[in-house]
Amino acid sequence: MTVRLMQGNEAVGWGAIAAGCKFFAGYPITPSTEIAEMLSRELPKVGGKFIQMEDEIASLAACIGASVGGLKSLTATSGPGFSLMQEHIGYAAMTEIPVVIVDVQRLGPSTGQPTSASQGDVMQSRWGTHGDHPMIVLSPVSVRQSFDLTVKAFNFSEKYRTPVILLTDEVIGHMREKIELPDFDSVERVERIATDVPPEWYKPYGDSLSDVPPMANFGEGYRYHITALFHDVLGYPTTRLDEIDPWIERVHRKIERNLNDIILVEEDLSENDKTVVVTYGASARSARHAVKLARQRRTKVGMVTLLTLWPFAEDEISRVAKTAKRIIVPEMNLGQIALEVERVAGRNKVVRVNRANGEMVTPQMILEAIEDR
Amino acid sequence: MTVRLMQGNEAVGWGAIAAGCKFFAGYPITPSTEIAEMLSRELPKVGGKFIQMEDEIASLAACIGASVGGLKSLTATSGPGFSLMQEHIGYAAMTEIPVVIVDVQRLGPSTGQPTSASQGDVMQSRWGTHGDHPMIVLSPVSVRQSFDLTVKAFNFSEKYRTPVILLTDEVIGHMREKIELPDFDSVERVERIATDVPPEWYKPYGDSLSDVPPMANFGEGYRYHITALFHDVLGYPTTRLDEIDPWIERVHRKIERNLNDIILVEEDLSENDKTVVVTYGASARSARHAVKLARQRRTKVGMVTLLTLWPFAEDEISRVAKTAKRIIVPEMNLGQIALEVERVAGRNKVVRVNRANGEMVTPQMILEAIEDR
Amino acid sequence: MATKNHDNRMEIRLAGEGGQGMILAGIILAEAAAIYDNKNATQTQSYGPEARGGASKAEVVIAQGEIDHPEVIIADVLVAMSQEACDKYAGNLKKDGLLIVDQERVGRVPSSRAIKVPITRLAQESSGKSITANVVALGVLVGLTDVVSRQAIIQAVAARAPKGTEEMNKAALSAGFAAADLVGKKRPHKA
Amino acid sequence: MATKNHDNRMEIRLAGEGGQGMILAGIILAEAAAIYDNKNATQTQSYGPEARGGASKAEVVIAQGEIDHPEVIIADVLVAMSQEACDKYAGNLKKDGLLIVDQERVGRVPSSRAIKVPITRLAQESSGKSITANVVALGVLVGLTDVVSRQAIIQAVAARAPKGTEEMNKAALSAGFAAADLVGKKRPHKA
Amino acid sequence: MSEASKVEQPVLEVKTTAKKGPRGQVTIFANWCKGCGICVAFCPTGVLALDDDDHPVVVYPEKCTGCHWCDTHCPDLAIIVKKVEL
Amino acid sequence: MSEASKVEQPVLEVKTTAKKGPRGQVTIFANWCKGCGICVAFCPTGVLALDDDDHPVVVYPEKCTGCHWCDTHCPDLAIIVKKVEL
Amino acid sequence: MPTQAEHTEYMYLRPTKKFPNVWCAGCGIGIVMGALIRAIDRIGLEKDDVALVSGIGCTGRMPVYMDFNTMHTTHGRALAFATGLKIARPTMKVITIMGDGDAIAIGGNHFIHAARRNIGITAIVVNNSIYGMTGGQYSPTTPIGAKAATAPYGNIEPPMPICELAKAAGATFVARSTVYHAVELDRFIEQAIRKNGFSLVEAVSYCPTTFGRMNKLGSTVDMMRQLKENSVSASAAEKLSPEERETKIVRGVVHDIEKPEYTQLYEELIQRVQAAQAPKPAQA
Amino acid sequence: MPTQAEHTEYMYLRPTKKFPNVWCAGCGIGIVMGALIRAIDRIGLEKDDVALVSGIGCTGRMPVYMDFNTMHTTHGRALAFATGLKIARPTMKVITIMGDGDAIAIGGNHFIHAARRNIGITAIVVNNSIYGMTGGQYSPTTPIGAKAATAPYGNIEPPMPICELAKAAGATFVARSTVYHAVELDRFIEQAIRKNGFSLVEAVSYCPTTFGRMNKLGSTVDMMRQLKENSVSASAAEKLSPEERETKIVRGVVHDIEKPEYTQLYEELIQRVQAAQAPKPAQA
Ligand SMILES: Cc1ncc(C[n+]2csc(CCOP(=O)(O)OP(=O)(O)O)c2C)c(N)n1
Ligand SMILES: Cc1ncc(C[n+]2csc(CCOP(=O)(O)OP(=O)(O)O)c2C)c(N)n1
Ligand code: SF4
Ligand code: SF4
Ligand code: SF4
Ligand code: SF4
Ligand code: SF4
Ligand code: SF4
Ligand SMILES: [Mg+2]
Ligand SMILES: [Mg+2]
Repeated sequence: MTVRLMQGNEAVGWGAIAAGCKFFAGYPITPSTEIAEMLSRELPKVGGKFIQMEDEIASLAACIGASVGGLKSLTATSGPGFSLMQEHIGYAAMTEIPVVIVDVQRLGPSTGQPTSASQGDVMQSRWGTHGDHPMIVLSPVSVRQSFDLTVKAFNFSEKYRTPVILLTDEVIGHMREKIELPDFDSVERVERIATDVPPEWYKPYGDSLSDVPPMANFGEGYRYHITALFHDVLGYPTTRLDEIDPWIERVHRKIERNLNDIILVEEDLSENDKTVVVTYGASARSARHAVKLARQRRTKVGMVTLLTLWPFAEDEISRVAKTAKRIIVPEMNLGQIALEVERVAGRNKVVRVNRANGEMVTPQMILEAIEDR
Repeated sequence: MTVRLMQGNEAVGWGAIAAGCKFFAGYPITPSTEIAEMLSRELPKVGGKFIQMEDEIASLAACIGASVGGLKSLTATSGPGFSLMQEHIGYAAMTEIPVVIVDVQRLGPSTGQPTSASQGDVMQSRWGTHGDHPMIVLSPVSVRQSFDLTVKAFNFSEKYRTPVILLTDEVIGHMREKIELPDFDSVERVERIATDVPPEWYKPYGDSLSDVPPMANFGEGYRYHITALFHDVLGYPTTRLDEIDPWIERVHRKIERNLNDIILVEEDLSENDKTVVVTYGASARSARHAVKLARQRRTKVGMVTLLTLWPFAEDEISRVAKTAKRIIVPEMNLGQIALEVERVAGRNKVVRVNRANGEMVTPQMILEAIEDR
Repeated sequence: MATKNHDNRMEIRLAGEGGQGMILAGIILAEAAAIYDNKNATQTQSYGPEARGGASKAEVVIAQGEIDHPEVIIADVLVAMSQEACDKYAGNLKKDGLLIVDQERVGRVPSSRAIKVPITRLAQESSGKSITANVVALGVLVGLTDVVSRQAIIQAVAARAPKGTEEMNKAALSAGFAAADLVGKKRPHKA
Repeated sequence: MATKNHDNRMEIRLAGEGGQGMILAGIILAEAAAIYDNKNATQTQSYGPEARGGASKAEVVIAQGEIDHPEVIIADVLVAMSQEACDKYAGNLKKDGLLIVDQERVGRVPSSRAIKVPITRLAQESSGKSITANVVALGVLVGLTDVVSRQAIIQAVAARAPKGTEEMNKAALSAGFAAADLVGKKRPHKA
Repeated sequence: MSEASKVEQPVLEVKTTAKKGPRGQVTIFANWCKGCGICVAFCPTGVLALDDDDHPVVVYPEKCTGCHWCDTHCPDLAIIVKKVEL
Repeated sequence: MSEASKVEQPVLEVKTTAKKGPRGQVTIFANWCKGCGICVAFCPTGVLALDDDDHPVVVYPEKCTGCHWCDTHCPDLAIIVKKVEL
Repeated sequence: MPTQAEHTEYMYLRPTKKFPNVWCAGCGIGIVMGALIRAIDRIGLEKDDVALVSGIGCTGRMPVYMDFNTMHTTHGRALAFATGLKIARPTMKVITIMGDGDAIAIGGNHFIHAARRNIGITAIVVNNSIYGMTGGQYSPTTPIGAKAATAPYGNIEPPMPICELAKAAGATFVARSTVYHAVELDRFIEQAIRKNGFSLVEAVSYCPTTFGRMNKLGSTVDMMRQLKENSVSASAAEKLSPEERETKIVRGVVHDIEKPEYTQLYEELIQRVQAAQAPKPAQA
Repeated sequence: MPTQAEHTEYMYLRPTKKFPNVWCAGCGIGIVMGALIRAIDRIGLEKDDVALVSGIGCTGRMPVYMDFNTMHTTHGRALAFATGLKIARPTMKVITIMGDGDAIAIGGNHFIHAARRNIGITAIVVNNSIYGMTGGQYSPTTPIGAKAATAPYGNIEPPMPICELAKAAGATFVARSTVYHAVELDRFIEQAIRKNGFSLVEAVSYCPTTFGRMNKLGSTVDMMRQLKENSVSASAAEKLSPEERETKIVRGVVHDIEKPEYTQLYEELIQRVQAAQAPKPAQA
């Protein structure tokens, strides 16, 4: 493919197409709408389907329904719509139906400032719905990564039968950058695990050697039941503790046992960095800038970029914390991932650099934190 | 008043009446419905109004609308409905409109197990809506506290112009306990601060010596604008950083400067407790039981019961962590407040005791953790 | 778990099928303790797996002092009004705990020490309505254990009886007391 | 902040009113750099406070190497197409940065070194349409600075010109180049 | 599948003037029956009655016209009526 | 406040056969006007025209009938018409 | 003696899901289930080609018993889930099963928009005028004056006319019957499923456990009798005075028109787009 | 020369909120604002007794300019907020200002339920057939075949008839006009505000910036002209064939009935309950 200048949001759309997405349901909202707009144009070309639903609740519902029907499905939204989607994020987690949700973060709370950027939904992406369940959340740093991580999001969602959130932001979503899209046929695509037993034997929620049971699509001969009540291996409602406990354990295990696969970080560390910047999303751009400047000034500083925000890179940050004396966490919010860094690395080591007014954290702010010993 | 046996949910209803609540809008959901039912019966008697809305989104919206009209307002729900309310929790925070939201936690995620108990919404109550804003969340341990903390919730919400969440659970909500309701006239009631300037001078979002500007009710001569866009002191939309930044700072300050007032904890500590149980809600009942048993066995153990979950009792737990070697955190979830305890006290000190299948953490489980040195 | 209970904690479980009024019985028992005997009491409940019908269970904890854990940890007394309830909960009864079953509904009992009373039949006979079985059960329970005073349970039943059913419920309660007296006092051993 | 920029980083800000096409100009400039000059480029933008109209601003960062922070930190070049834009952004220009203004729309300039070009008038004169002012501005900018090659901007403008407007836009660009040549090369000093 | 069908107002085939002998054979599955009594109350020919336990029993099998009211209305699918060809 | 009022189909008072002299006095507030041209296009008597800058100006004040079309339709409340009593 | 296995309805029940069902004795929801099965059986659909999608409520528990592709979603959102499923599988018969609260209270918006789009889904609303599952709070179809757990002094909100709402929003087939008229009901459901477009059947039912008890309406049998007595067929209704008609449940097909179905239009759109994209064949 | 301060409309604008407004040149929303002010002025309401509640969208920006009690809520929920406010202040005239997306897409459920309850709120829907604020995506009122940012191949979804929906759901006053017919519009708004019950005015408008541009409908002036030409009064519509009528915007009062208003019924309920509670006076 040729070199192009492209917005992050558009790259998400192409990532979806490359991953095999065939369904998009959404409701327009700034600053995510370009994703819907490009897919309304591109999906029919590949035989996919686009629908604008009556609201965000219905949008995610339709995506889950389409996924059950066998189509890889995407929705995209921003803060207010993301809040409305919380109930169905939990539904997808509970019923283990693959679906990808993009949240292009804008300045909140509430209506806030629709055209301004933010990283204010980091904690919400993990904890926004009621009850306990694991969640995979990816966050791109560039337009190219918007493409790559969208593909990853689909792959994780199919591989682990789980909703996956792509948490991007207004800066990355609206920014134009040079990108050379790969040949889509060369992109690694994970398809959901099909069952190989006859219908009478099929257990939609169990009986698999791995923690991820094969998923049959509706209409393909495997008639089964889906419910977000606690259910047994056949999918039927249950109140038996000996059926509830294994479900909870398995659903956590399927993520926890695969942290190596799921947790994506970029480390730019040298052996005894006393100062390390832990960063993600748009702020990582400023952080890189600051780190390069600091290094030009011969300040030793390391950097860890989290591409997977959740599950949190506990091991990686623990490791960094062993040698680092100061960990700088710049965020376009009032300190969210910093909470986890503090938890894992110790509160006294963490230096928060926050800006929550819609503007990017500047390299200067981070540089000052790096050099302020 | 006479001694009665009463459910926690009913006590919440009486607490609302005692606090001067005159409006309830809600949508039925197990295990919260008793609150709606009792208020549909009791509110008209005191000239208050009850309405069942078409869903939970509308319920909280109606409460906010009624609050703007001058009525203290309440809604009550559980997990699925609480997820749907997230957008409007952010709205109330952004517009600084007092309102009280009760979440009677049930087992999630998703539909989960409607009649089973849980403490699974602790993180959601803090982080469920998009964007950054502070949040006050109270959690009762008994039927009597269901009454008392409901009154507190109303008082905080009026005093600080903020939504307040009463996070109770199926155990406390449905449990019947002996209670002697106080004379409602003797209950401390905080009313919203009225403005004392003439209408032309009124600034709904600023110009007050305290961080909480006086709030005028619609229809009383102060015509002003309310929006959840970032707004200036008059309430008009703004994109100016020099108006956004002060708003963010003030809204955080109004909570942060008043932590002494807002953070309610019960400490049962002696000087050199090496083991301390940090607990809240229904689990606190089991914890107390276990602590008493342990003390009977001459095991030294302290206990801190958090009545205010958010803002988190950082100072109190820091203080405890100075002497305690082990902090035990029992929860009916997979570890939520434990994250904060770990962050504040250090990860290595914290022993989590979790149960997320709808059953209470047993005293036995906690006792084992206490005695397992 | 060891039940060195604080303050003479008594844990009672009332279990049966939906519609037998076991939850109401639990409430009345707790009210007897809390309001009329001036003790402390907590009452909790659980519903069957499905929306309607199925198993139903009430738990009452009674103590002189404060009650912390509000649910039954290991029961001092189990009243089982159905075979399913008996099968399910008999295991969670103290070694020296008291098991009361409705003789005609519970065929198999796990221990010969179980007290069998034809509760539903007594209800029918005493009050003319089998739906007062829950009140008969309370009579048997209180008659055998004194978890609350007889006076307290009489008052509590009277206070809860719908208009016009006062006499009927009183008769049922008395029938329960009488049955208990017949069996002879047999209080569970308290630690 | 100090702008010891990596890899010859150039920061350009194009500002004006909604409807003047400054964002499109930014995109074209970035495309010239990224696609035709094979450098790296990022383009960002912001809208005015209100839904429609008001101020509008595009930022382009161009560098040989990777671009980290994608927004202008302190501009090397500012093109201001309105007085408001000039007032607002002139302060965020390097000491030796280049300020280009539309002579007829910007009366007050903060420094005598500002380059005044009658951009909108040149658009009207060269192409017959004042809406090509953004392309004229690109011509002036590139003509004066070589942030991208003339060849690249010619290709980029051509690629973006709607069918039937190719000639018009080409003329506008040439008019910009010509104006720049007239002013004389005056590149901002690079660190 | 998409052809529109006409609106037919169905007519229940209830003929209470029974011909000789039964035309339907009724079976009640006690394990599914919840004893609501609907079948008993509405059987046009009084085939069924409630027993002491409030469960339906077939008391006049010969009166059954095979009208299918009972099995069509049993909320628990606990009755089967088989047409008996005469 | 709650009395129901009848449905009246309003009739625009547009009489293009102008009497002598204006019956309306038109003022345009340039600071509010966005130059959409609606007033110019629809003024029944051609009182207004767009200037070079695409802003409306009163070119034939004497033709104004005071019909209020323009100020009723200006989306920016940028025109005022005053009836002039003759 | 016949065995249950010979029962038509039984052929469509899940062998792995145990009866008796969750509903209270005599609850009308089970009658609707029977009617639905008979309708599907008469049409002769393959089980694999049928999906049942429900929301939360007593009614929402219906699909689990039946041997189709079944999905119990969230409260009020069945039609939104069903919309995605139908678009993914246009040839599948997608049927939503909803309570009155589910369909019209929290789900009202999805209801009117599914109707507007005329997407080929059949919606069956079991209208018992109450929130059954949560214990009898008033619903948007509770009659004025009726008591409910949250209307202890009698409901003051006018009920929503479900069929008229669907019609106004754009549904192409709309019918109403009651569980007393189970045969009529299955005919209407059959017609609805056969319809190529959004179709609605309102099945008027009752809830003895909550609504019946709170309004002292007697036993299940009494409530069945009330359905019989309080309803009239559309043709009979025409002969009534408007005031009389107001008090009656009018049974019949309310609306039946032809209009292009959504998923078919979308398939056409795809073909159109793909055709425009295809390289033009070289001229002969 | 007259000053702006003499303008009737100006008397109702906020002295502290600066004009010009946010809307694009020629946008019809401003015309509706003028009509609303004239209606309120004619009725002679006190400013303190009027509340304007809007959702999110270009239309939602209207209240901020006007000197009443004004509340800009969330997208789609204006009527739910307004319901609480109206119940808290039954004597206040509560008016909601919503776009078509706001009122009928995400807000459709609150719309039908406010209508069903017949709560005394006036809903003004500015129907420009598009999501203006987010840049021209299709809305539930976009005509079939029209292009939109998310319908690049033409919209395939039938539009929702707003007035008919409100009527079916229970509104007591329903009318439709266009921004070209600004005088008629203010008359309808006046009638709607005077109504004691839920009243709706659909103000058909246009969005030159998005819908107009994408569908090549010309300038603002052209779009105004289209409104003039494509609409007919209700009486004129009766003379058209059904096919002709289909293509027209029919202006007029669609529905106007009397029915008890919700907040009044609730006040009566309170009186009833409190009377029953009051200790009976000793017998004389
Ligand atoms: C978001 C959400 N809100 C509320 C509930 C609680 N809830 C469960 S079922 C139900 C209503 C049931 O009424 P209906 O839909 O009429 O069904 P029925 O039980 O009467 O068949 C409610 C309110 C829920 N599960 N989810
Ligand atoms: C929950 C939520 N979803 C989406 C949006 C984004 N949004 C803002 S306005 C709007 C639609 C505007 O259309 P309409 O209501 O017709 O008003 P108009 O701008 O056309 O006047 C949308 C989708 C939002 N603010 N909140
Ligand atoms: S209708 Fe069915 S459930 Fe009811 S009594 Fe008859 S067989 Fe039993
Ligand atoms: S089929 Fe059933 S209802 Fe009909 S006559 Fe026989 S038993 Fe009675
Ligand atoms: S209608 Fe108003 S805004 Fe438009 S040109 Fe005329 S005065 Fe200006
Ligand atoms: S009032 Fe306005 S529209 Fe009417 S004639 Fe005068 S200028 Fe023209
Ligand atoms: S509660 Fe009502 S609706 Fe639910 S199963 Fe029982 S009778 Fe049926
Ligand atoms: S975008 Fe459209 S609706 Fe919004 S202000 Fe501009 S013209 Fe009006
Ligand atoms: Mg119902
Ligand atoms: Mg619109």
